[in-house]
Amino acid sequence: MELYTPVLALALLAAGFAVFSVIMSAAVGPKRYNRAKLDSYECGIEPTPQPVGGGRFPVKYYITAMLFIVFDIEIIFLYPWAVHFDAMKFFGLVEMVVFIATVFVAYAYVWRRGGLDWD
Amino acid sequence: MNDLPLLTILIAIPLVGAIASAFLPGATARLVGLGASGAALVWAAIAAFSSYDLDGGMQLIETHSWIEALGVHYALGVDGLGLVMVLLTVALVPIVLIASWHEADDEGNGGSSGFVAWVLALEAMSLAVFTATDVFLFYVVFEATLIPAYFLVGGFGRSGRGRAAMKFLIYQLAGGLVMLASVVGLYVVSADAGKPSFLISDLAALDIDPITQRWLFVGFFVAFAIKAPLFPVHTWLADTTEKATTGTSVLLICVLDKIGTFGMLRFCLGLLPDASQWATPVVVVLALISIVYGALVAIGQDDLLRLIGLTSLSHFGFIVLGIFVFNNQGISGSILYMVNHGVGTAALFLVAGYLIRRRGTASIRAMGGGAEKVAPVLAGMFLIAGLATCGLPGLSPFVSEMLVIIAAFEHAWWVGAVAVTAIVLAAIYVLWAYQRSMTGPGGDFVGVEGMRDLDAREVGTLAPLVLALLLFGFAPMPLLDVINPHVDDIMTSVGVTDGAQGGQP
Amino acid sequence: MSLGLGVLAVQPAVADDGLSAFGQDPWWLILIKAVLIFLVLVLLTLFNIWFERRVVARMQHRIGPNVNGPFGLLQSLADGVKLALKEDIIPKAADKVVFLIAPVIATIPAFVTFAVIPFGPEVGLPFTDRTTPLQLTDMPVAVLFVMAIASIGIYGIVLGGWSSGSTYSLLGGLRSSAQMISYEVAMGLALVAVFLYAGSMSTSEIVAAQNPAQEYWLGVIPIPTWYAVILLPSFIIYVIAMVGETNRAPFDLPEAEGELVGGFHTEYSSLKFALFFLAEYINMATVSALATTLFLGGWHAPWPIIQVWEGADSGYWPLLWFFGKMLLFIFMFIWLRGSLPRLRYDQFMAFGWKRLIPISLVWIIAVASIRIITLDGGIDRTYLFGAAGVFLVLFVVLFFIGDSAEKADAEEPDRAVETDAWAGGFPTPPMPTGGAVRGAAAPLTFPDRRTTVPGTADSAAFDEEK
Amino acid sequence: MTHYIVLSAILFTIGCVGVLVRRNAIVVFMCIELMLNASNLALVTFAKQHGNLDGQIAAFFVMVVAAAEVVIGLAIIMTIFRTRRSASVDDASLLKY
Amino acid sequence: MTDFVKPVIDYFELLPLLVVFGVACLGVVVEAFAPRSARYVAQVVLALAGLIGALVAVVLIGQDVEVYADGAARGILAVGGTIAVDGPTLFLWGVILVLAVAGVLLFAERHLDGGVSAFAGQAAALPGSEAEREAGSRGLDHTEVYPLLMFAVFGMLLFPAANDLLTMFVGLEVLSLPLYLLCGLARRRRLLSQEAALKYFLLGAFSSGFFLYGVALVYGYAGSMDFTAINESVRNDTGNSSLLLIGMGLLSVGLLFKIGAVPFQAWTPDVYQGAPTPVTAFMAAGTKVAAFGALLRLFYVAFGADRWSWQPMMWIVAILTMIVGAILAITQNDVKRMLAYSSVAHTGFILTGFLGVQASADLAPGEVSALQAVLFYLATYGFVVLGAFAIVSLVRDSGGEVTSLDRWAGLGKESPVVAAAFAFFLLAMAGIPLTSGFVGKLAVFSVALAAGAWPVVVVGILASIIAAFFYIRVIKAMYFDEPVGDGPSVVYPSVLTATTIALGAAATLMLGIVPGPLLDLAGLAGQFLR
Repeated sequence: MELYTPVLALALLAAGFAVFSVIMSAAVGPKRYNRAKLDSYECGIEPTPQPVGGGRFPVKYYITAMLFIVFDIEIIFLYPWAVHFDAMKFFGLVEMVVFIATVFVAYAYVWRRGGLDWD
Repeated sequence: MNDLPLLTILIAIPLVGAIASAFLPGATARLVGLGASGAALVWAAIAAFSSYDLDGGMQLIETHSWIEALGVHYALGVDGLGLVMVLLTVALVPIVLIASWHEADDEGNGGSSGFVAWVLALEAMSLAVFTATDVFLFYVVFEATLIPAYFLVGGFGRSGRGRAAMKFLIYQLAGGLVMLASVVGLYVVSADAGKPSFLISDLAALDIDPITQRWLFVGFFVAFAIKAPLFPVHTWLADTTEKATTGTSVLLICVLDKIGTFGMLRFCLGLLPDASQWATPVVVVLALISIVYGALVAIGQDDLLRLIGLTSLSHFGFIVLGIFVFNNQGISGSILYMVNHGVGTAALFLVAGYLIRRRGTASIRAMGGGAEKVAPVLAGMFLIAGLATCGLPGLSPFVSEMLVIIAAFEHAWWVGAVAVTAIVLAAIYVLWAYQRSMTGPGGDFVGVEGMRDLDAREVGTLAPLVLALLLFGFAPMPLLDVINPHVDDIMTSVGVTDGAQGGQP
Repeated sequence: MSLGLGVLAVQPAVADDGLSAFGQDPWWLILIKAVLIFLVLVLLTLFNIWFERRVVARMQHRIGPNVNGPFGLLQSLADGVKLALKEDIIPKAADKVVFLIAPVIATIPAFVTFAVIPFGPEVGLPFTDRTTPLQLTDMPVAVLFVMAIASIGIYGIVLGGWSSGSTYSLLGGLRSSAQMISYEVAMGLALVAVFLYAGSMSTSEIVAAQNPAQEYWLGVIPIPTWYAVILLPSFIIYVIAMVGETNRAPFDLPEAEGELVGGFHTEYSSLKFALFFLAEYINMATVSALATTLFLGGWHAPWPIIQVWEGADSGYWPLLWFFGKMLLFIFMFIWLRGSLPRLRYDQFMAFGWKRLIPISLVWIIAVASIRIITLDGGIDRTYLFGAAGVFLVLFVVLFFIGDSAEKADAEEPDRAVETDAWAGGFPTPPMPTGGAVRGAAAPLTFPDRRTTVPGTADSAAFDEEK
Repeated sequence: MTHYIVLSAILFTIGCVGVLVRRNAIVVFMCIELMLNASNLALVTFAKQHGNLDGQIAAFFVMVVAAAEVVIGLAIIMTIFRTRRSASVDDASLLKY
Repeated sequence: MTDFVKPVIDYFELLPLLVVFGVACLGVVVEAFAPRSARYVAQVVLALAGLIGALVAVVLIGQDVEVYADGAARGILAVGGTIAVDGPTLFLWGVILVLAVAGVLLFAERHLDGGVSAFAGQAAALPGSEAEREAGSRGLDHTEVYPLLMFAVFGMLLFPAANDLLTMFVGLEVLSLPLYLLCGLARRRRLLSQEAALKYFLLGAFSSGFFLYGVALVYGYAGSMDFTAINESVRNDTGNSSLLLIGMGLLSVGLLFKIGAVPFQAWTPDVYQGAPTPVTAFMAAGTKVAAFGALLRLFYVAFGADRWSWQPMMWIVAILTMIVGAILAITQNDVKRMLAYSSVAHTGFILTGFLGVQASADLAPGEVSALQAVLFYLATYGFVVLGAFAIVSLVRDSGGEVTSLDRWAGLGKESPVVAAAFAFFLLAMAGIPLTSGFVGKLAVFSVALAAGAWPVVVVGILASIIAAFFYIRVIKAMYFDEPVGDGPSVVYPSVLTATTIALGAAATLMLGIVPGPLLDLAGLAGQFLR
């Protein structure tokens, strides 16, 4: 655990700084608000009304998120494998090739189905 | 001849006939069906006369392992009880087929070929039930009879039959499932004893402790009581007979319901004697209620078919009473009663069926009488069958009824006394029904098929039945010879001997 | 001064003892280190901003900021103060709480990741007899830690974009998150090869593993040991991914001024905006520091120096090498910004998903195979370099054959368009490719069976079509 | 050690209650993920306690499974959402007894 | 750091798993690279070939397994004890693979709906939108369903074979996840289908969360995931027994959910109704078999020594399941829902068998063991339910399948063969003799009774009676009721569905008349390998 204590120290320091900055900016800056200032910025025209919760956005982003999750997990498995690769030698290689090939199948499918195209 | 699997062939004949007729056009199917049932009759007669030995005990035995993992055998055999039931079955089916010759012509559900096929299937299953000597096999065919019966009731007959069929099947299935518990229980008991088996002979050898016996008994008895039927689980009976064709009713009441009483003898008394004696008081009371209640309700019926159905309730009360009073007269009387009731009620149903077909209604009140003059043969047959039902001396039911009543008195005077009242009530419902439907000035017979007398085919179906009624009324000995050895076997197994040797009329 | 510190230096940290050197510091030392790192990062950011402006200005034949302080070094500080004095606006449409928290969330991880970056070997502290590594802490999963914490930073951006309640912000936030996660995959895959060779995920051990006793070919040419050389593809992928990860040009799509005004921070002003800015520059420093650590031998002196100067790897000198290498990367960032135009978003995503990832996967398998061969002995490293060269060529080829292959990849056109114009016995005019033209007359349709809703009455029509 | 277990139990309970009381499919889904992660915490803690790695390995697998679940769950919720423009589980009520 | 020991992977014994998985991956590749027109045929052939190949492998393995303790158990523990390829596993594998073959046949059916399959042309297209119409009119088809099915089959194979908690969890998820998706892919009534998928998914994920926490707690108790080791701990009563009890409870939540036992049955009717009928058929059959396999192994092998802790709970669950399933089935007016509740009731019956005697020491020679009875029941039930749902897919009107019971009236006249087959399956479910359902029921009741669970058996009998009512109601509607309106029409299927129905009917009849061989096979499977 001692290995993580310094991280905490640094994090607290950073957090202190960030919070301080946020408070400072509120406290120090001038306050001359008007309605136009408080509107969302939209190049000077009347802002488009926003639905609650930020509205909807393209499905593409979801697909990217899903793909990311899949690949990130794959990486999670690659790391311990890589670290201990020297111990596993050929067995490790074969197993990982199988693993990567399996993921590659899904990857190829997504690619062919246009899952990677951003339009 | 003894090397042949006689009973298997006997079961196979109607089964093959059923399958064949299912795929044939109506007219051909009828002929094939009649041929098959006739063949079964002949085959049964040959088998009985050539190979059955009057000494009693299980005969014509066939045993093959069926499901080894469960200790199930395909085992057939007949004893005195089984034989008479088999003969009754094979005798009634051709009669029913002839009687219902045109019955199913205009119906859906496969028409005549469907009807014939189901009837033959029912025959095959019933024969299997009466010959099974393995509990599992018995149970299988016991339940299997329901399917043809269900389609017979639901497929042919008066409107509202679908509901009636469903009621019928639910009742019967419920009973069957309750019995399943006991069947499984028997198996477990035998497994605990070290030899899991379903063979009746193996099971009879078991020494089951009384408490278990009682539980198993309840299971079997409930199923058989529903089948029989016995008060208070009889309510399917009247609905079914009302809606079904009379041919179907004959098969149901005269053959199928006998399985109930047959089962009581075979399983309740045969396998669970202690529990049977334990249950006697309750069963006797139930039987008495059935006798009286059935008769009383029958009196109040307007529907002829319902009336006949309810008389059967009364009669089954007699049969059960005979079985559970535990003496030789009672039991042999009961077995005899099973045969006689089969013959008598069959005749009554068929006659009633002819009458209803002519009048276009089953309501006694709507018939308005008068048929006596137009159709004397019909009326006569009705009268004979009716009187047989109420136990007129000289007709066969009288013998069996007397045997049971004597046995009842022997058991306890009040039991006999209550049973006797049924004779009076029976006279009321038969004669009153006859009076209202046949005698009197008569109305106009317009708008119906036409009130005419019985034709040759119809008389042909009734004649053998009436003859049998008369024959067994005066000379029941041939039957008793077959029955009595079996009765002795049962009494020995139950462990009650009253010394008396068979029932003498 | 620096020479004196060098005298005070004790033995350089020995790598084999694993992480035993860490976790020994007393609380005050931890505090000092933390504060130092904090200060360094803040100062580095100020410096980097100035550096960027100057360099870009030079590239564009301008001078850049040169008024405040020597060479205009204090320009960034002045900007910071100016920002602090600006009006703090929270838009009406914003989700107030999240809007305030977002910059904080973006900032903290940026600082924290530096906790595991090794700046130098174990050194003696002045005025005490205590030794301590020039690194706040280390752990067996240090690199994973960096990636994990860095991902938290993404939340800051996404939440900032979302909570602003403005279309531009939202799109910017989404884009940045999509882009960061896309390139994180490539980055993660690039690191696998490093771990495979180093046999560890601890930063200090990776640094140690890159600097074994030097060997030579023919006694003269040094055999390279830095992973930037022996794992060149990984290095290249990492560098590309790191630019994508930090939202820097040419991958600065989330804040693309031309389309999104300012991206996720459009609505931010005052110090909150400064925090985002700070976070971005620290992240830049972080990925540079990580690249240095993982691929350029960390704080070790570059090759020729150690030959001529034995003490270059001891004492506080490594700080110099470390920051030097790091600034190299920073310069590269600036250089890229100065020279490359911004990518289109679809190009950018396609590059990440369709090029970097498959190449990384293939490369990992190749690396593993090579490793097996070397471990089982018998193969000289010469061959290894040959193989690396082949892969490099392959990499380049793959890089350029992209488009033609991509066309073939597209789903084959749906058959309804070109099939059976005469189905059913009467002609159906084909639709103009690309659909009806806007403003043109409505396309001609015939009320034939094929245009009705399928499945109800026209199953017969289907049969014909089959 | 016990603290971690207690924490994981609390997290699990929060997730569980969340599933039962929340009506938004996404939130329900997040609560389920919370349950999975609570399990992960417990697994890792027990691994530490027993001194073997089974629990940690299990945590890895759980992450994979959770990821797969996220992918599939999001896909399903998305389709429903796109159809009905609402992610409330109460609105999905075509299937009744 | 401990030295790395290369695990022994018994490739031969795992062949069925590997084949199915390989084919699933290959299916994805086909999906990615084959032209659209070729996909359907390629996928179907591939899936069938893979399943049959796996089936052959199962048979080969079955002939060549090690036998322990005089045939009491056989097989090996593969991959370092994580997968048990023993008698029961092989039996279940065989059953699942056969059911899966039938499932593929149903999936491949394109004759019923005017030349397209039962699956949505384009799942991503909004229901009722132009895109959907277009997808429909172009005859698009999701051939992804075959790889998904194969992945589900892979999970089903892994689930009952898992010999440690982690593998079991993975199997559970691999089996569930594709099914969640498949449920949402119906071509007709998309909204219903999507809703079913959502419900199934949310509840399924919820229950797997419970399962997982149970895994964690039991691991905390025993310090190992391995069933044998857990059994050892339970036997020696080391560790904190409250952890064990809670863990056991949570694990059973997950498993009982999958088998659809009360009180975790709520998803069953919705999902069965909403899912495309081929999926329902496959799922109802396969999932139940696999999940019961896992339940048996977990409780017999890992918690066998602690029988007295879980037995009362299972008694109650079995009783409730039977009663609730039977009673709610009566109130249904939709054939699919009715079958769903009936499947709940059947779960109860199988659980009854699960409560039976297992230890071979307590069995008379030749007596049926609980495992044997349950395995047999599962096999028979799988075929029945598959056939029944296959028939449901045939009865249609212009709007797709007709599942409302009223509309089934008069089916016996419209199509006697189909009605007869359906009636036959219903009778088998009701447990009428001469069908496999009867033998199964007899077997489970007898083992439960032998174990002294007579109250459960009594309830079982009662539930059977109630259940008989609604089965017969359907038969009555088909044969004796007058059709409403113009009535349903039966679309005669291609050879694919016909084969499935015939297979189901033949199996049901054969197992009803000569159940001996299969019972012997189940008996031969012996005990679980510990």
